[in-house]
Amino acid sequence: MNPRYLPLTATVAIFLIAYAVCIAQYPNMLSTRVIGNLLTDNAFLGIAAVGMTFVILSGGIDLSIGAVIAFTGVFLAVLLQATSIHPLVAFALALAITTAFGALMGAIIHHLEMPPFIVTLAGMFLARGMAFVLSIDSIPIKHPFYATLKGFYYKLPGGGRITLIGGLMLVVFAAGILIAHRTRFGANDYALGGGTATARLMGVPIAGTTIGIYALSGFLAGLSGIVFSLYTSAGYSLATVGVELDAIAAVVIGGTLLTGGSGFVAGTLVGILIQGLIQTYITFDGSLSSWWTKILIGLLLFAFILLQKGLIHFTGRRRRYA
Amino acid sequence: MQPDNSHVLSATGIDKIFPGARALNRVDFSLRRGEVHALLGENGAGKSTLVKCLTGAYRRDGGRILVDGVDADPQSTLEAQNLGIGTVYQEVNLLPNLTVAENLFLGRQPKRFGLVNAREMNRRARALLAEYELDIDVTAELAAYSVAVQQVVAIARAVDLSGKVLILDEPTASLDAHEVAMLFRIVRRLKERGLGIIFITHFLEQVYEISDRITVLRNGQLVGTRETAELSRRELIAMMLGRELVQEVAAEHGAKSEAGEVRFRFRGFGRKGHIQPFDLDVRAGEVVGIAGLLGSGRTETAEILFGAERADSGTAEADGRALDLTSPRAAIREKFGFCPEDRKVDGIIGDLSVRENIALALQARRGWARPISRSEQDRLADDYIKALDIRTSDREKPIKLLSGGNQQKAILARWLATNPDFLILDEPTRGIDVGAHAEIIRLIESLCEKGMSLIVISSELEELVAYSSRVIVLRDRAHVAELTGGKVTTEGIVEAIAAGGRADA
Amino acid sequence: MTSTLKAYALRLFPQVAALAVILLMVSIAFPGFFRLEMQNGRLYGSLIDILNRGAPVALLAIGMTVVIATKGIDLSVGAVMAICGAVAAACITSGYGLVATLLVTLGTGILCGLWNGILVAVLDIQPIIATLVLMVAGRGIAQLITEGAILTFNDAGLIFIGGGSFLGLPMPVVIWIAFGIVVALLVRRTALGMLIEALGVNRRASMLSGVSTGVLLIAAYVLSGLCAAIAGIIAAADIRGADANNAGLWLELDAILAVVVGGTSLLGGRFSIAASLLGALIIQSINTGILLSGFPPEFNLIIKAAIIVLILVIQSPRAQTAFAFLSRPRAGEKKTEQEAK
Amino acid sequence: ADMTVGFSQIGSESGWRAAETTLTKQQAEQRGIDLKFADAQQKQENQIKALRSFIAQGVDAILIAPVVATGWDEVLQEAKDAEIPVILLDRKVDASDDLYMTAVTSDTVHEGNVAGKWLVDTVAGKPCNVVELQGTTGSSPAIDRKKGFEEAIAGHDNLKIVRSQTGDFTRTKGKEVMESFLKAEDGGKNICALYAHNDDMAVGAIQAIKEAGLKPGTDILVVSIDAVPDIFQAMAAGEANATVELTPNMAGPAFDALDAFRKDGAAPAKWIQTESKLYTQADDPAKVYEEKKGLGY
Ligand SMILES: Nc1ncnc2c1ncn2[C@@H]1O[C@H](COP(=O)(O)OP(=O)(O)OP(=O)(O)O)[C@@H](O)[C@H]1O
Ligand SMILES: Nc1ncnc2c1ncn2[C@@H]1O[C@H](COP(=O)(O)OP(=O)(O)OP(=O)(O)O)[C@@H](O)[C@H]1O
Ligand SMILES: [Mg+2]
Ligand SMILES: [Mg+2]
Repeated sequence: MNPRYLPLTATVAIFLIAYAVCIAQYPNMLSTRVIGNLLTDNAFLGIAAVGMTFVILSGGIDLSIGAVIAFTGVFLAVLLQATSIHPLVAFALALAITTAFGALMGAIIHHLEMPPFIVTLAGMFLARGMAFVLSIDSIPIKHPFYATLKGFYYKLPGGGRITLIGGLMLVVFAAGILIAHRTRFGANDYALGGGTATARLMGVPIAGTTIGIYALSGFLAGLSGIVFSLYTSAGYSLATVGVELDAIAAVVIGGTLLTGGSGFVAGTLVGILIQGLIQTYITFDGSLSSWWTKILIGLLLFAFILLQKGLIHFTGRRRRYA
Repeated sequence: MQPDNSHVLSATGIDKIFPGARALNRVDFSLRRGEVHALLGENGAGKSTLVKCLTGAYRRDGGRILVDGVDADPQSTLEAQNLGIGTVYQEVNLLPNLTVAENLFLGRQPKRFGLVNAREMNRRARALLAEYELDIDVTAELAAYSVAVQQVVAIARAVDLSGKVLILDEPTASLDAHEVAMLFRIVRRLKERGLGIIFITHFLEQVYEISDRITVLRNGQLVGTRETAELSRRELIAMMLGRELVQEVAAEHGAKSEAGEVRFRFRGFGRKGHIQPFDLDVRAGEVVGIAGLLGSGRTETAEILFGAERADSGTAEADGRALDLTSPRAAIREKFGFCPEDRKVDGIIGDLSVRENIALALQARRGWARPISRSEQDRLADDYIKALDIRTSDREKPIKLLSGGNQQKAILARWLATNPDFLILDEPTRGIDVGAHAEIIRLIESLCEKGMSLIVISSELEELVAYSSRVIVLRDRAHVAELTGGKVTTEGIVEAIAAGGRADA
Repeated sequence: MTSTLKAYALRLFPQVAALAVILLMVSIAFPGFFRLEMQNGRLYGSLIDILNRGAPVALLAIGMTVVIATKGIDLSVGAVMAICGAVAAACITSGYGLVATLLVTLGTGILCGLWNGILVAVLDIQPIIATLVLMVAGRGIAQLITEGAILTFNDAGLIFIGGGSFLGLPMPVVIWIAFGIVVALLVRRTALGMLIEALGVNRRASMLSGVSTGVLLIAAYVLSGLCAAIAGIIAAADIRGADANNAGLWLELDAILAVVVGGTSLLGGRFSIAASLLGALIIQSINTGILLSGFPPEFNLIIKAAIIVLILVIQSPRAQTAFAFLSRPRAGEKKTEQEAK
Repeated sequence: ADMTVGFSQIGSESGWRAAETTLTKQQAEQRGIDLKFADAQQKQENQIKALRSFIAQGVDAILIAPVVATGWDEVLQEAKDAEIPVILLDRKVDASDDLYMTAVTSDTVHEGNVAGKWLVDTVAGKPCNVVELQGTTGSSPAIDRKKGFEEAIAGHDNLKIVRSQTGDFTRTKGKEVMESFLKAEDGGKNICALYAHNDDMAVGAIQAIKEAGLKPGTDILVVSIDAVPDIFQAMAAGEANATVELTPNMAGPAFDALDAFRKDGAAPAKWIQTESKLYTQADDPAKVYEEKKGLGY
């Protein structure tokens, strides 16, 4: 097997082993409900994490996504409450704004040569602040179209459902995989992660790619915000605090190097599922106090990383320093 | 200069100013169709800078560029590529994290239904590399291959990109004779097709073998452009250095002191998957050369001797005392030094100043609690900048801003500053100009006289022959022959390498 | 010597300028801003508040600077603050003396740093994810100690660390300034600074040059843990209780921001502790300024974001070169021409 | 255990909530209920996930302390479809009331109202500048407690809110913000009363007032909400004036309702309101402190 796929394979293997262990303890976890929930409940996180994967592959980071998701939700709620425009139009508007927002951050990062960490941190403050300014209340969305959208789902035998948003996440992942590995934009993304200076000398359009990457992340954060607003039928400025860290963790657990240039979009999906599994397991257990919950999540995170390292190490991946 | 139709590329009055240094001063340069034009000069003369200005990698501060007689102003390498200019930059070894095929076709991947057609891309990549007799897995990451393979890939990419002009900035530095011959065959073929080729190197033999015209730069200024056939070596060197070189290197031979006692003794030293166990004796005051083809395990030998890779078999002793070579730090404590081959990755600390780069190893050996005082560091840096003629405007300049050859000299200075007993040099003269080349060889000899033991790895056999008292020949990651005394000749080495047939591609 | 001093001044100029501009802006919005008076033997005023409230971030920024210089990052500092605050409160309420309490608490911080350091240096886990483990689990550990409640204490000695004063300055201010000076001297008067910078720029090349990269990496995280421990003690002493839920919450981001505003690159290498401390003061000035200005809290984040972006834009390499270009036209060129002759 | 109940708690962001968790666990234990506890770490998405997991596990009933009012329709509908009764604790939701069995909450607007009324009565017409320490921006208790307080002082022109900032419900921020209020209002001489959205912020602010050389409770009146033990200590020392109780025992009434429902199918009222009791210095704060100390605050 090509050693490039080793981290990915290791991650998938770990997920399957972990799931098997969970089922051994709680047979109920095999139900289609749990699987359906895993997709539905993590849909917004997964979609945002696809954007994060592209950003991290390029050697950057995007801390703004949690705030952008919240902003999108509040924006939609306020818009649908105050005007009578159709949600689809509102969606398009929201996506346009978040994409532009991402592109703006990308432009600042590229043209002012500022570190992504800080630019997107400021972006996070700004997006969350804008959400506050729009409304500090949580606003329900009562538009009938939302109900229609929620009515679309595929019922699995055993009571589980593949919902619209769960399906959308899978579609986004498929599109993400295609973009990453089957387009020039994707190749340029990896190239940036390998080294900006070298990529520039090799003729990669740095400016366009950087801006494109953050715009994509902004777009997907916006999409994730739409999904989140469907998920909760509301907009709330305090929602999804810290989601960026969950997304980063999913990306890294999925085998992508935070230094950029190496990893897979598909890995992120597994990373998301692993995190979802940890949470489901903890809820099924249901005996942990608040603090033990945190400690256990930390320990499981550590165990997964360690296991991944171990698997990769023992299957012998010799890599020259680059 | 008038635009001339026979010139595929011409540049007039190119200026480039860096903060604190003027790298190019009104340089004129022109390239004819179907010629190989050598661009020569000392380290830091401005060759790479000129290339980068021509290809839009740097924004020039003045001057005009014409491609096919038409004003062109490439703002980026991408635009230069679109103009038909393919370039192999010095140091830039492509993107290690992409596959070989992706590196070759980045930005121009074959598409099908709007998507990249990976199968087609890999097929073409294999076909392309076959021309260079390189049969490697093109779907593996580039980082998995040695510097030399990476260099060949970079060349293949640039050649494939160049419709009109091919620029090669020290492409042969990490290639051995076989690869160089192959590269030249390809260059000749391109030349027949009417391409203009700019060729930068410090190997004068290669210049005379392949080039039609020569342009020499010195201190960022144009010294002159001449027909190769009309320019003698002596004159050329004088043009480059601005003075006569006292003696030419390869001429002298035999100044090697017949060394004394065996000082360092390695028995059954090796590591699985890297290099087969070998025995090695090194006397005080001798140079042991290591020769072999690419990938034959020369660098592995060096790394294992220095503890950069831990040996899993064998013993090492000095003067009968067992040595601890389990890590570079341990090796340095035993007064070992190692000047690595890949200076960008293993050598320079890019953002730190020349001074700090020179003082680093010495400081590391003394430990953090005993800092080398600033004045002492300044003195150290100044001494070596002078002794090795490191061209830098200032010892506080970040080393990454130095020209390639001068970086190499600074790394050498780092190790000389630690005054080691046993020094391993992996391709020490790579990318170093004739003047400095002679200096370094003289330096190696004087180090020997002081009783230091050296291991030198080099692809330049003449050079190896010039200073080695013995040469170890490697093949397929094993030490296969040891040449001593009168057998230390270029022919002898080539014969020993060839003895088992060519190892691999 | 004067030339190094000059280089130093030049290095800190953007931060000092930014701080001055912000203080000026705040004083326009709130005229009494610069007023200082003595009260109960200690200085009292908004400027002192900035120094005092900035203490935790300033302390965290000291450790964070060194970690970032090694090309790492430490997300766990906020959680470590919570742990150490909890440990201090637990120790003092269960009857240990002040000295024992402090030693145990600092030891805890060091232990946390050691854990991070080993994950990064020995197990070779990416710093952001290695420290994420402790960031998530650490707050749980802190809550385990306090059982989710605020553990209050009344020990005068411990409270003095948060609320006492020394030479007219609040103790936290004295502590962070003193600690900053100690660490700055430690790294600059020994070779540590240079070795850390080398490690951060090129770990492999440093290793091949004999730098003990592993030990240095661990030491950097240990220092960061120690800083977090001190910050944790101060935060707890300030409110006379350990609030495991909120102590140090999101402060890691402020600390990183302080380091970056201080001009240290997140890509490792060159660092300046003094500049990071100025960065911490800049951030605290923004916070205090917002509180004094009387805007509704909905606007806090937007104001903060706008000011930070402004500062960073001014500090960005592009703006700097433009600035340098404007301020000394062609000076560099003449000099090199002379050199060439 | 004959009954399994899932409990989705918001998190453990404050002592009050820790007490609520402790009491819920105690109550469950006393009644022999197998309690499945899930901490959502302040995230609605985690609560929804927890609810779905409870449904997938097939628990007998669900308790939830919702982090926010909106966004529960779908998951509550799922619970209803699975015939699992849901009881809301401590906060209400913005959903049709046939989606849950009952809500055991206090009225947070009313709490603010009680605090405001107390202040109105106490200053008795004298002019008084009030500073307000808000809870976390956007959180529903912060919004409601602000609203209730403003309603209570409306029409009393002698009372004026001169400064209002968020203290994030924490002691540290409460202290920091109060420090700047004091600086901004002439060293505190302009301030006659402090209204804090929770006791923790009030405790922090009290320290700030003392450090500024003023007497909390006398120079500046302090009124806050929650009635956690520490504020009673301050009241006993004369440093705080009043607090409005928010009982952490929401689970008791909830389990009572559940038992009644399971025994004879009696549907409880849709809203079981807990008392918002006002405590002042007259209520023997030292004794209340002793009572409350052991409850896991
Ligand atoms: N980015 C930069 N900033 C400042 N100075 C630079 C920069 N790049 C190059 N220089 C300086 O410009 C001069 C010319 O460098 P250049 O790389 O062109 O030399 P070169 O002729 O290619 O040498 P070599 O043979 O060693 O590769 C050197 O003195 C170098 O220090
Ligand atoms: N032509 C080739 N095809 C495939 N792999 C190669 C080739 N040449 C070298 N390699 C690989 O590159 C790695 C580097 O080998 P090593 O660095 O020991 O070579 P070397 O003898 O030092 O050559 P160099 O002249 O590049 O220093 C080896 O693992 C080898 O397998
Ligand atoms: Mg060069
Ligand atoms: Mg080699």
